[in-house]
Amino acid sequence: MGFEKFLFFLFAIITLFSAGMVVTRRNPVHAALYLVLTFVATAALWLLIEAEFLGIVLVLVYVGAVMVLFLFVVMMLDIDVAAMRAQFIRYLPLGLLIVGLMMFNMILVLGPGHFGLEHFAKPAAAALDYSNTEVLGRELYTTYLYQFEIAAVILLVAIVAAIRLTLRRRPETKYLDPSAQVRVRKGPDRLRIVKMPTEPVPAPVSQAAAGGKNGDDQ
Amino acid sequence: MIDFPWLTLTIWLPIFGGIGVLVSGDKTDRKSGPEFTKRLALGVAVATFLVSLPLWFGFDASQAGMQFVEHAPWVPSFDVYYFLGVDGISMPLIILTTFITIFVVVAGWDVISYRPSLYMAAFLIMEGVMVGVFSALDAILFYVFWEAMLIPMFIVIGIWGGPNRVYATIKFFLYTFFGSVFMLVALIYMYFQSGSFSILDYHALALGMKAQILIFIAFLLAFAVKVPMFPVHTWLPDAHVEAPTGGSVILAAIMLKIGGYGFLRFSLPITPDASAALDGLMIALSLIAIVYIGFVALVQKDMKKLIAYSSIAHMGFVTLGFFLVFSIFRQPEVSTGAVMGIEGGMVQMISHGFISGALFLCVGVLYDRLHSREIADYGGVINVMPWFGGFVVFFAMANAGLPGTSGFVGELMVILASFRADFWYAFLAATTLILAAAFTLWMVKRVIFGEVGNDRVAGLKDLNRRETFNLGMLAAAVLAIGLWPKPLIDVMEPTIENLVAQIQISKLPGNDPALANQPEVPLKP
Amino acid sequence: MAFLYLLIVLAPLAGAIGAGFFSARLGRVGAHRMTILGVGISCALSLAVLAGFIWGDLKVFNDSIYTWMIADGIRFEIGFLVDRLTALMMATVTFVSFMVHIYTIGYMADDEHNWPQGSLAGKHSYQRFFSYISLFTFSMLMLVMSNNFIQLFFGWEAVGLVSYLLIGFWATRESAVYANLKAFLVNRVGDFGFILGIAAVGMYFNSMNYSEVFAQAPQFADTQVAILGGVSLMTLICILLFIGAMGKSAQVPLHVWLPDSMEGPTPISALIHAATMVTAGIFMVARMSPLYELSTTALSFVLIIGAVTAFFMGLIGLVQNDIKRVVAYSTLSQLGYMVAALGASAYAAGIFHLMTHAFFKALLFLAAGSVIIAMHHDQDIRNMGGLWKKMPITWLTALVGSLALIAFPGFSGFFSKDAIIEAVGHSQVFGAHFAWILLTVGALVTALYSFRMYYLVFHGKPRMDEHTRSHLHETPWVVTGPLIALAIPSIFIGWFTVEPLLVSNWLGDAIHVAHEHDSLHALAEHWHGQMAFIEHGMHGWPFLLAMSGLGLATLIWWFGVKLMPNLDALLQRAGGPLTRILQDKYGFDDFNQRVFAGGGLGLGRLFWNAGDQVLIDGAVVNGSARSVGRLAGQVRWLQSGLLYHYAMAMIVGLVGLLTLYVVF
Amino acid sequence: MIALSDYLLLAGLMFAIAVAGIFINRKNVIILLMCIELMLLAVNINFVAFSHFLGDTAGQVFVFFILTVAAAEAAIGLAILVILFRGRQTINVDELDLLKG
Amino acid sequence: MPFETAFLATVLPELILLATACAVLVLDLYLNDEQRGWNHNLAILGLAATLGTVGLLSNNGVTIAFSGSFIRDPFGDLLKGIILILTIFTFVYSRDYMRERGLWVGEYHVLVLFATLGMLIMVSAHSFLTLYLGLELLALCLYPLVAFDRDSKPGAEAAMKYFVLGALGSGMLLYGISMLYGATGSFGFADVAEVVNAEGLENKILVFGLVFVLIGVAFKFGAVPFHMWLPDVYQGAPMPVVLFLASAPKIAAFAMATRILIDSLGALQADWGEILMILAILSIGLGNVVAIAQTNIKRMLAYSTISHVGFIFLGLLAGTQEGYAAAMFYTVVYALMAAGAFGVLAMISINGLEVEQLDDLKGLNDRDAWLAAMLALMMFSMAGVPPAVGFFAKLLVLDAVVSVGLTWLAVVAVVFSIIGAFYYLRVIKLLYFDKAADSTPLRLAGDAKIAITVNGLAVLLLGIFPASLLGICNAAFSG
Repeated sequence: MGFEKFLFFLFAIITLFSAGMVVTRRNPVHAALYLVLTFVATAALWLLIEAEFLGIVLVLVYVGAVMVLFLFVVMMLDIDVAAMRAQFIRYLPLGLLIVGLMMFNMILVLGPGHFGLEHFAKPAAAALDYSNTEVLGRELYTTYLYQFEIAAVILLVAIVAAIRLTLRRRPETKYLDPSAQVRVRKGPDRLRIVKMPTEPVPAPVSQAAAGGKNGDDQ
Repeated sequence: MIDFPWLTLTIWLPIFGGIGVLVSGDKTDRKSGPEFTKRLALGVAVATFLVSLPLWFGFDASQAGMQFVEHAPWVPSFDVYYFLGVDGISMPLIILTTFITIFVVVAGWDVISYRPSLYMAAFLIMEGVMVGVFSALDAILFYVFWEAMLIPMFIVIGIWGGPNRVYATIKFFLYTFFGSVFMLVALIYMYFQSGSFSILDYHALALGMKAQILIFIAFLLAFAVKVPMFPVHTWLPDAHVEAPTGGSVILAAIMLKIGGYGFLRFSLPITPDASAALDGLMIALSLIAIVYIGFVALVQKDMKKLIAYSSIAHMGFVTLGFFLVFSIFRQPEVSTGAVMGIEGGMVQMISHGFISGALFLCVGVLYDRLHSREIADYGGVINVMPWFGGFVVFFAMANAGLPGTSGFVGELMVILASFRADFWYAFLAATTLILAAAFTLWMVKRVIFGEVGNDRVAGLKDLNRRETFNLGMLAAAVLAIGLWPKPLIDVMEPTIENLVAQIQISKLPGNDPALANQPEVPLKP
Repeated sequence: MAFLYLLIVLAPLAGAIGAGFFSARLGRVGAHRMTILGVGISCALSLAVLAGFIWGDLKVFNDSIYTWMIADGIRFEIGFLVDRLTALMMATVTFVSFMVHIYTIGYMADDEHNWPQGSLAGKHSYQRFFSYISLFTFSMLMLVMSNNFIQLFFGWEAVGLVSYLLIGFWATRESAVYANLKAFLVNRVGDFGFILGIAAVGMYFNSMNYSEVFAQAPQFADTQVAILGGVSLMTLICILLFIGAMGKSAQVPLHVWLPDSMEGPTPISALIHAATMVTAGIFMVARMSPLYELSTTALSFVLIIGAVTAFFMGLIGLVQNDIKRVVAYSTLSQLGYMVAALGASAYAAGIFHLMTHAFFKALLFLAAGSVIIAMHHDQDIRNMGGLWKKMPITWLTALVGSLALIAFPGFSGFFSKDAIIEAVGHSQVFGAHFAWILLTVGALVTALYSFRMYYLVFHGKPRMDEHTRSHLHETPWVVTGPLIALAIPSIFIGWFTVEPLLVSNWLGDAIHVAHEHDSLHALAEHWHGQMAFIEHGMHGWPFLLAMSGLGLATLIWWFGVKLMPNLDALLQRAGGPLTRILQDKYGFDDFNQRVFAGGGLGLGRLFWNAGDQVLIDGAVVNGSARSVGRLAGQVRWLQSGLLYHYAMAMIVGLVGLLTLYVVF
Repeated sequence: MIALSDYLLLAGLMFAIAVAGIFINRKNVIILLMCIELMLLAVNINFVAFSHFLGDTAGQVFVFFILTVAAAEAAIGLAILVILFRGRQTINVDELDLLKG
Repeated sequence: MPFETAFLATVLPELILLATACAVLVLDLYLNDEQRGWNHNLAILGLAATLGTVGLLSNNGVTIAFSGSFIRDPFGDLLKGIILILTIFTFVYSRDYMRERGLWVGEYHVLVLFATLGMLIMVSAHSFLTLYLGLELLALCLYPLVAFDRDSKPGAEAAMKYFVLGALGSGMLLYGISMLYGATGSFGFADVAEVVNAEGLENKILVFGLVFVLIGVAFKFGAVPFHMWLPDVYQGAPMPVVLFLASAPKIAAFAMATRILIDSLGALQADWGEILMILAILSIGLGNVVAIAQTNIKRMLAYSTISHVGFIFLGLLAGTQEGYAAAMFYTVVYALMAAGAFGVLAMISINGLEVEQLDDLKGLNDRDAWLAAMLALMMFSMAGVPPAVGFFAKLLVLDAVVSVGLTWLAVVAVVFSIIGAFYYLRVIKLLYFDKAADSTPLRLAGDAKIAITVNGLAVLLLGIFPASLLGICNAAFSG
């Protein structure tokens, strides 16, 4: 077992362990942090097979942006963690059974029988001046231009959707709507004529009108 | 005259006429209100009857094949054609349809106050579709018409029906739908065996016994429900009871016939060997329908239910006549009876169309006045409605198969043929003479005769002009067929003889050469 | 000739249609004139035809008028066969009918009183009645003139229809509409057999035409049919056809409708339920003689049924108090005699008795009707008595009728009845002895009930109430005229016709008697004129018994009742269980009501409830709908609303498919 | 030497963990979102591994796009989570059963 | 193959649609609440222009652009045209509904337009990558649309469920794609097909990938057992969104299925045919049975959708040209019916009434006979009663199934369709046989009425003259 292989196993174990922790933690903050660890370990695994650009992107974009977003939301929502007891033990046997069956299938197909070294030899290491980033960039802007544009649209949609869903005026905040105030018409909106029985001493009509003018309730 | 597309005209004139009626609407605030709508509907119905007459007069009764054939592409990529034609079996049924519809329109004249345009339109469209069923020679075209027929009937019973109409309509629809979907699968299956959806090609198709049995059962489900045969008959009384008069008339007079027609057009010629193998079952079911249903009819308290059950019993005669054929074939020394049985069934269908239609109209006359169909609510009606009483007695006698009325002709022929097949068939079939008379006349006794039952009956008015016209015309038809059935039989005879010849020949693979006996069908290029 | 026969048939039909559909326009007089004219024409022409056969040399007519239908190679035609038998029947039918038409003018004159106030059905009942009886005449003529089975059946059913209409003529009377339904249904039981018989004929002979069938019949004499272990075809056909005759001619056990049919107006009791329609069965069997001669079993069956009817129905007549019912039971009994004659192959004697009976029984009925008119529609003989003074014509004609009925020597009934008993005595078929005894004793019974009625009605002290008595008077001429017109043939017709009919084989080929069955030949061999026949008859048992019956009746109901007014009632009480059995009519009605009517309804209810409603609709139709609904209700809970269940479903689906396709 | 099957099995295990996480977790929707991220990561490992062993960069391009989409998806998912929490004051999976049947 | 300017011409429809969406996005900023109609008009105009361009560019040939990741062929043109028409219907039907509820904002148009763009991309996809991106574009638009009414608790819940399950579904799809990529070394459809056909790779690996990919397809369609999102989303989402969701994306899903299963993995027909058969039976059975127990009309129609999906699969699994054409015919027809049915429901959900329960439909005939007739027509069509086109769709599918000797499958299908007929009839019963609680006549916008009329008559006339559409469907697969 070479050093390479050792590194692979090391990071693979870290990856799997942290992934397991992600799904079993009751506190979402912990889960998110374990997820970060998973990503980082995976990035390392990618570096082992010469996918440098993607490894870096994974750390920068994912860990740097997406995970932060997760944490941000977790914090913002202020979830009562204590109430969230992890109950999964009850469902674990069933889960394990299904997952075990799935793994059995996967091993049948994915194991060395089909994908061992004798089927897929380890390619020779790339030349020193080989730039993974450059190759990917060239591909991206030529061959995959169309897809690239679509990805742009997807991001635009994500922005529009996120804004539409979350940007809102809180109903409990009190604020004035200037345009509504300006639009008040002279007649019926401002002035209300109240018919009253004639009294010996006539009440000042102007007072009632003035009250209406302030009208925050109207 | 033959070259003119009379069939197309007969199908589509009422359908488009019906749409016209629907569009003409029933706004009461305009002059062209309900009265105009009804006149238009009547005009369409009469016109349809008139355009269907050339089918009768232009029909070459000496020929067994299809006539008035029309053949045009419809969905060519799917081998489905607009393929129409009539023979001696379908043509009389088409005339029956166009004839009866006139009376349905007239019967709804004063009675239907809620959206008469929709009511009339439904019947006119139904008329066209039913003519389509009888004349379609393409299996898919047939099926389209067959199913499309359900929609207007569903609407008619559901909107203008009685208090329990929802149960009745849904039962009606699902029952028939249940039966027909299996037929659809069978039709498709045969398409892959024959490479065509033409019913005539199906007739010439050689099929193995297992396939034949399955196809036969698929068809049986469809047609037995429609006829209706014994264990699948229970939708009919419910549908009849809840349907408005016109609906009952069409249901009894024409829709049931479509099942019988299906047996002749599909089951017998396509699966003769399966029919022969299962004829015992069919005959047993028919006889059960005659006897069992006869007894059930006896105890009905509702007039429409009683007539509905009587219809089932009479249709039992039809299926009996159709399936006797094979027991006659099995007696080598016998030469006659097979044709007689099928003809008897046919005549019985036509005649039952008139008689049951008329009886439902009669119940409708009473229902329109007192809004009750309970026998117990009436009594002594003849005291206040003597003309009506006369008609009822007449149609009751026709229903009981009195000679001189059309009801007798078919009954006689079927009993004759069944005697040939087996004495006990005839014996059980002939019990209808007693049972039909018992349940029909007992009802007549309780409703028409006796002292005036109650004050509501005392206030009844006799028939008005329209009702008299309706019942009179139907009575004339019943008498005409009863006194001189020859023209009707002459029209059918060659076709049915040909059919009998055809079903005598086994269609199991290996027996192909005989199939060359098919009559030439003139196809226009 | 076809035109002539067509005219005979259609004239009454035209009258019927006119009177029926244009009742309001024609009015009473117009209606009865029109129908009487129609029947009159047909009566006159029928008599002319008969005369043509008797004195002229009219050829037998056998031709079709039109083809009804041709199906499966069998021609169904409407046509006439007019031979001597037909001519005789035509004359009898039209003559009695003509008389009844005239009589009806008087009988139905006050018919509106029979209807409830304001009933529209009673408005033109007079015209309607004429229409019906004309229609009946038409139907009966169709029946007797037919040359084929289909038309025979048409006439058969048509007379049944008219009978139904006329029994229930007073449609508002519960008893009348009960009786007409009963009559129709019992007749239908007969028709059930009849149509099966026709089916057998049609399907084995491939023809419906009499002459063709008769010509082929001998070839089928030995044919067996595989029913109930094998029956001779001829026996089957004949018995089936005879079941029809049993219904129409009211033979035991299908006789139950006839007494009830007396609910109809009296003219039709005379015309339909005595003189003509009920004899259709006799006529039919006589017409089918070439078939019956081929089956001794069937003949024997016919003979026994006839004899049983003749004797036992006569007995019931003894305990009846309704004047019309007495006559009705006498009719049943006489029909039994005729049927017995047929069974003995003495068709000619049967037809002979049919004819004489038509006259005297019509006479008796019409006389009874006359009495009923006078009694203001009271029909109970216990309320009558001493009418002879007030109604001399009715009295005398009724006496004539009664004498003819009991076969008083010289009267028409004597010849025919004596011939029948004689013939049965000579018959060799199984049961002939038994039949002979019943028929002979029947003569005694006949005399007893006839004269019981006669004495109770016309003699003794008047027992009606004061009001009725004060209004008693002879009925008008339209009533008495037909009585007289019928009384004459009742006396003399036998004298003139006995020789040609029974001896010189005037009917000729119309009937066929196999040599070994010919029971009348002895009569013919010893024929020495009417007087000798009478003399011979007066040495026989029937005569002795009849006369002793007459004497006994006179003793009891004339002299006895004079001494003890309630003697009749006492006697009946003394009869004890016997009277009760007779009053119950041997329990036939109860049995039918309970077993057939009740049983049918019970069966219907059972089928409907258990079969249609519970089993088919309940269990299968609605049951399957319910179970689908229940299934739907359960399956929908799979959709629990919980996200992890949804995800689990997807994953289970994934793993399932993977396992299915990767592992296997 | 690291074999392709090693990477594939690793990815398979992660996929299984993610899938198990989705239905084991019955309390917190956020963890569901994280499971989805895990699942996509598993797919990415597959692609990267294949890309390397086939010597074809297209797989890595695909991963690049998956990452983009996953980011967008996360944004939208979290947005939905926010309005869900606003309306219900909970993100407990057990309580998300207004709609069922 | 590097980029060529000529490629832009082939994606002109997509470009126009993108431009429209962006234009609406920008325009919306400058509009006040009264002027939102401009969004609507601009969106419809853009869709119409797109539709016109699709028509103009359409020819019988096949164009492949962008290094084999984009394909334009008659099949795609037809589906695109129908998707665009259905989107126009969506806008027309939904205006009054959305305006009344304060949802008549620019984002609605933008998201629907982007979703449509996503569908067009899916239809034209010629590689798994393009397909995936189109799919995600569509899905990422649909999630917020389901939650478009932010104050609706069911809406948010439905969106959450949709999102999680959708992500799970696309995760599985991606996993499958990765396996196919691994097995064939590429993810262009043509290349994959070439490799699969030529090398006949070890079946297990391909089937392994295939199962995952199929699940993605099945999820998009909503086939059992990947259907769980469907009823909840239908119930929770606003009616116009359901209308949109139920109609056009089914076409896109069909395109996806066709592209993947036929164009790329046609050689594995024996395998995916069987899987589809299992899914089809489950879908037809469960959909029809559970629909009976529903009282909520949207849920009921959701289960009805599931059963229709089963029928579409029946056509596909036959694996014959006729079968594909039948499935395509069925899909198009189903989308039309769903649009019509939900369109009517959206149109009558006005004046404060939210049509949710079946009972809300009572007596519609008395309130607006024409709408009732149209809805009834849709129901008859869905039940497969001629002359409505739904019958022909079923017929063709059954025909395809029988043609490959699976007559028993056809029998199973029709048995369940009898059960299905019951709940459609129940709707018609409510429309016609019951009396409305409030029978005031409805006042509806003219354009919506015209749209529903066109929609309804299409369903009827296609049923009477199915030859034209069927011809096109056949042509699409005959190449």
